[in-house]
Amino acid sequence: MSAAIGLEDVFVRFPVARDWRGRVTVQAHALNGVSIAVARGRTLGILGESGCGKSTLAQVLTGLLPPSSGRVTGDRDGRISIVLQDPNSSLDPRMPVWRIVTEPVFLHAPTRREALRAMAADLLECVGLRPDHVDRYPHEFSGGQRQRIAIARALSSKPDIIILDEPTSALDVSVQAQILNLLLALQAELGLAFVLISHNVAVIRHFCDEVAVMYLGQIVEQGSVDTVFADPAHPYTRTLLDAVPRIGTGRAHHALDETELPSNRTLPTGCFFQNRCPMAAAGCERPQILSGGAGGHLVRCHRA
Amino acid sequence: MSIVGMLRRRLLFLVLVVFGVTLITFAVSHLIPGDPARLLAGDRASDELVAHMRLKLGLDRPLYVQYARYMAGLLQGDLGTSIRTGRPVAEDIVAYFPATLELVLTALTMAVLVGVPLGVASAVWRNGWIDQIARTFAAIGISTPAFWLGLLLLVLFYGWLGWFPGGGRLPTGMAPPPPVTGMYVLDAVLNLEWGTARAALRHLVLPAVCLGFVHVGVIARQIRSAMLDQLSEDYIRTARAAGLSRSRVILGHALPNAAIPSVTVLGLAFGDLLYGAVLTETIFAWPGMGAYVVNSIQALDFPAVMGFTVVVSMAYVLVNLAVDVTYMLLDPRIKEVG
Amino acid sequence: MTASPVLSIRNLSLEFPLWGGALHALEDVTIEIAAGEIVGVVGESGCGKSVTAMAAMRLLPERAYRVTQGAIVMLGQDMLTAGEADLRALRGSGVAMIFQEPLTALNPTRRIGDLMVEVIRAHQPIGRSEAREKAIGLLDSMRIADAQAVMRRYPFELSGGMRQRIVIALAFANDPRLVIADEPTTALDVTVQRQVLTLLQARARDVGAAVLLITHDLGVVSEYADSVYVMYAGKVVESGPTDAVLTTPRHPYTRALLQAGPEAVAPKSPLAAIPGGLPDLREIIPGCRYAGRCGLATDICRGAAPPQSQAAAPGHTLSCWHAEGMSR
Amino acid sequence: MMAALSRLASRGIDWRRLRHRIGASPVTVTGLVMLGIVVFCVGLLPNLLAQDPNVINLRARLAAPSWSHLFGTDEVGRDIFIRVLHGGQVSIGVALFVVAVSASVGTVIGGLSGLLGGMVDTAIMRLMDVVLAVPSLVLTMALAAALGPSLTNAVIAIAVVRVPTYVRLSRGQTLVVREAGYVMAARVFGARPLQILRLHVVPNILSPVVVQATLDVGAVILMVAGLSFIGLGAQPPAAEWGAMVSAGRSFILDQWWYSAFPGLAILFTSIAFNLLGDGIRDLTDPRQKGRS
Repeated sequence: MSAAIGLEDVFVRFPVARDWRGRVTVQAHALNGVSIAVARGRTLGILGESGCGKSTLAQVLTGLLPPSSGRVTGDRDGRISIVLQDPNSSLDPRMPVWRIVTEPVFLHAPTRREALRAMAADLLECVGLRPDHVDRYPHEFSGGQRQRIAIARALSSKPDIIILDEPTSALDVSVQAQILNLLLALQAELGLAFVLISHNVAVIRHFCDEVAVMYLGQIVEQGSVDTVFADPAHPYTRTLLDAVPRIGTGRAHHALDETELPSNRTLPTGCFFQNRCPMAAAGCERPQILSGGAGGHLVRCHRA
Repeated sequence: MSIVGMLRRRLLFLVLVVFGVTLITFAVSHLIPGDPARLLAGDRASDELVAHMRLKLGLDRPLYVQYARYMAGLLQGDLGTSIRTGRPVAEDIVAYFPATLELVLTALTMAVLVGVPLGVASAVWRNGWIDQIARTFAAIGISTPAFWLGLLLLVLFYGWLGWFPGGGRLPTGMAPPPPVTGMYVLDAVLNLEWGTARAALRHLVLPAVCLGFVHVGVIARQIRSAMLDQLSEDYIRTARAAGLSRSRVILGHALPNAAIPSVTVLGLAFGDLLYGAVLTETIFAWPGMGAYVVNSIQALDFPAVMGFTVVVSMAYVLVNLAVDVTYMLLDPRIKEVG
Repeated sequence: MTASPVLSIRNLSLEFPLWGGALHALEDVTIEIAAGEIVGVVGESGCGKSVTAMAAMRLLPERAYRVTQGAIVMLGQDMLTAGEADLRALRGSGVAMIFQEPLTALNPTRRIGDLMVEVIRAHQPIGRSEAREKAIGLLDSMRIADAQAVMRRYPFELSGGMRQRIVIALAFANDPRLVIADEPTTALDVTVQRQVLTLLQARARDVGAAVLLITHDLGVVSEYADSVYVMYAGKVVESGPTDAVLTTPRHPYTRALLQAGPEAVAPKSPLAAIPGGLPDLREIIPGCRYAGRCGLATDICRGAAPPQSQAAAPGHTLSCWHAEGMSR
Repeated sequence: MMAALSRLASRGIDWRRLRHRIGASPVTVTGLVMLGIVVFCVGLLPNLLAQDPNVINLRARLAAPSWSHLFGTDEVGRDIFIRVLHGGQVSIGVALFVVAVSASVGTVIGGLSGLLGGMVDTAIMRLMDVVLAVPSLVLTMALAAALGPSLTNAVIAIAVVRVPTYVRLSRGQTLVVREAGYVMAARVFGARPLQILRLHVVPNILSPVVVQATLDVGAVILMVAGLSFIGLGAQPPAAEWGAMVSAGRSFILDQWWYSAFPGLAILFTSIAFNLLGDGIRDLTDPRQKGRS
């Protein structure tokens, strides 16, 4: 299994404020040394909360954003595709479905209208929509159907890898189930690699082979879904998994966690999580490295 | 960005604007059909006299030298000499400016006092009868040619009814009040010359109404749109759910927030107001900068037109700078972001 | 339940007139909340849970909707006939509301302290400094460190979680007996969600206020609500004590909803998606509104609406023709 | 439910519904009717009547409005009604031309500027700021004065001055569209900036531009008339509304109709465009949605 795409020690910084001469005075540190590799036919989950850098990661993977330092490996030409979070904004309201779905094709090669419409009809069928809906416009579809259209568009360029950026977080749980089923079926049929970016623990656990947990632009824990979720080693992963409300566990009596996410303008020295960490102790003031245990289970914590 | 940072940036920009405006106008002036030297010397002047004039004005030099001279003068506040009046343009402008300011300020005040309540009512009772009336009124205001309205006002209130004088700032023969601000009504009041104040006010009414009327519509429209934006915001719902009264929510929460973007529009309207002043002054024989520039244009008095353009552009940039500073002071969110 | 309820919605049907028809948003909705109780209303988008809350507060745009039957009584006040003055007195003091978006729910140009003082003084005849003291006390109760400094802040200077805590503090400013929270944590991260809901729950228990917690998240309901109403397409399909409804669901929709989540099956195996989508609420639906997606649906389901509130167990009711025939 | 409502309301063009909504907006209807009258009077009537606007009739000088001369006559006996009809072709034609040119140039520049960002954007916007920093009519006056007074020069000057408005408008809209998911997706799929501009940006920013352009027609009619009034636009004896008001100025106290009727024509036409623009804005306004 060769890597379809990978990142090597990628950093991304944005200018946030400039002085009157245009010199950057404040920077946002969106990614702080991220390395990942996605193998063909496999699914990598990126799990994290807002501000962890997962959207920036998607932009780097798709080539929309060059890394400030570090390297993107793998052949990206025309073989990477994307499905975005918000099905309302990801489809151009003024285009008929057949143009939306075939956009990745006609952008590069002028193709006859009939050929494009036929292709669109096939793709719609492929994602479980009626092929005779090619002339409709996005507003005529429900949220779940629009997300199917977005998936059809992602497939049209015959990609090896699809970045799924929170593909179901705008959907109801019953519709989310439809979309996840569709994606799994497509992967089995076409041998696609996926990178699923999500804040939803349950979705990642269900959908992915491997997971990378991100916090403040760093991967704090990485490994196969089974090991990471069965035996979370990083205190942040534990906090996150513990915070997910569960059905049938009875009334909650939680101790209050009053901490706040640090700003990414000036990064903390030492471990990024130490100010919120229940296990913080001596040694946490030093920067932590992502180091390995058995079976490729990596953790960025000296106390793990 | 801090306020100081913005000020620095904008003052740099002011220099750029003056440079750009003078450059454009100067370059274009080369195409001017008339010969300023001949105009100044008069129709029957000898060729020698014209040549002498040309030498004196520096018109024989290459254009870039003329431009450099002009800019050097500008730095010292010298805008050249008017061909028509024979006096320094800067002096002329200083002399005519207060009259225009008096007119513009009065008109703007009237427009705000009528336009803001109209816009608020229009937004609050959206699509109701008051909204329809207010919008129609705004459309009429925006569509009225100021010069034509001025003529109608003259016919009606001067020609037929005789309620107001037909032009000028004071009756012929009446001495202006001792200058403090240069605005007659204010100066007369400051000097307790009530008769003069009354007369000056009577002269001010028609031009100010003419100029202000057009801007009632502009302001009402802006306030309506900004109010609609604010009224659809979530925080309005929070305020209502917290049991604050309707009037409190509208006037205490929505209106101040709607005023913030409206301030910017007011700054931009300053330019239109000046243009309106040019036409209004022409009609009411109001001795301000507008009348001055129209006369200068007709006399092909290029230094005067140029001086007027430069001064007005600078004033415009400064007014908008002041507006932006106000904006930053009013809206706490601006300080944070770049 | 013996004490008179703080909120009683009875057989409420509500529609939004549209051009050439109407959107039948709510039909025969009955929800009752006793003093001090935390009640969850759960359902997917389009089920009418937010409309119910907005209607109860009379916050829907007045001319945009029509109540065709039913009654809403809140703290003894008939909400459908209440005048502006009655509403103002009730809102904020008797009943408070928390909305989904903490980013936009606070006036961006008003300092936190000024807004809190304004809201407190709108309902209590006290002076400015006394109101400030009270506001600081409220912020303290929301475990906001350095309340004095936060009073001088603007909303944009605070994080989403912090803002939502302030919104909650504001909701409790005038000792309400009922707090309606409409998806209060949907816009927040799970770790922050826990902070916010824990604070809301603790504060409501402390002062004996009832909470109407509207959410799409069954997990949230399970952890924080005493009883729950499950809504689908404008109707309440099942209700009862939270544990009973979520561990022994009786309505096919509740069951399907519980099974659709990724937690319900082994990783990578197909999820039990509910086929199809919401019915078009602009049309008159003679039968059960869930019939089109229900695996158990028969002719009677499509022909007539099932009776409301059939008892399945004490306090556990549902609306389904097949209540008897369903296996546990 | 709110989401469902807004989905219902955000359907595309439903003509019956649109007609209903236009009908519910008296302002729009009024604007449309008024524009219809203008089009009939200025577009058709002059051809139907077939009278020369410049025919001099010294026996009927400065005649008051009557059935033979609806709007009266001027100082050389020309029929003011006929001249107003013909003048409209000049005024409205010029305004439409100016708006069409400045709107299309401005939209393309603004769209590209917003899409490309970076140095290109900065340079374009600074240039526009300089043009905007000069009050539009002052610049027009200066240009017209420098180029010499003529209608053509006034038209050029006004067109130049109107461009930055559209650049700003379309750039602002482009910055919004640029963040939309469909543009992001198109970039991932390898679309070039010009393709994005053509496929996604222009179609999606068109409606605010159309609204602005409609409102602008009224404003430009006023600008042209104003310039003609102070002698910088159309030159006598051309039948142009502003020039006619100006010519009537010396007779205003006794022969009020001379100035009044051309001015009324300006007012009427400008109101028509303003009401229509206002109406279109409200119909395409997202805030209106869900309230039908």
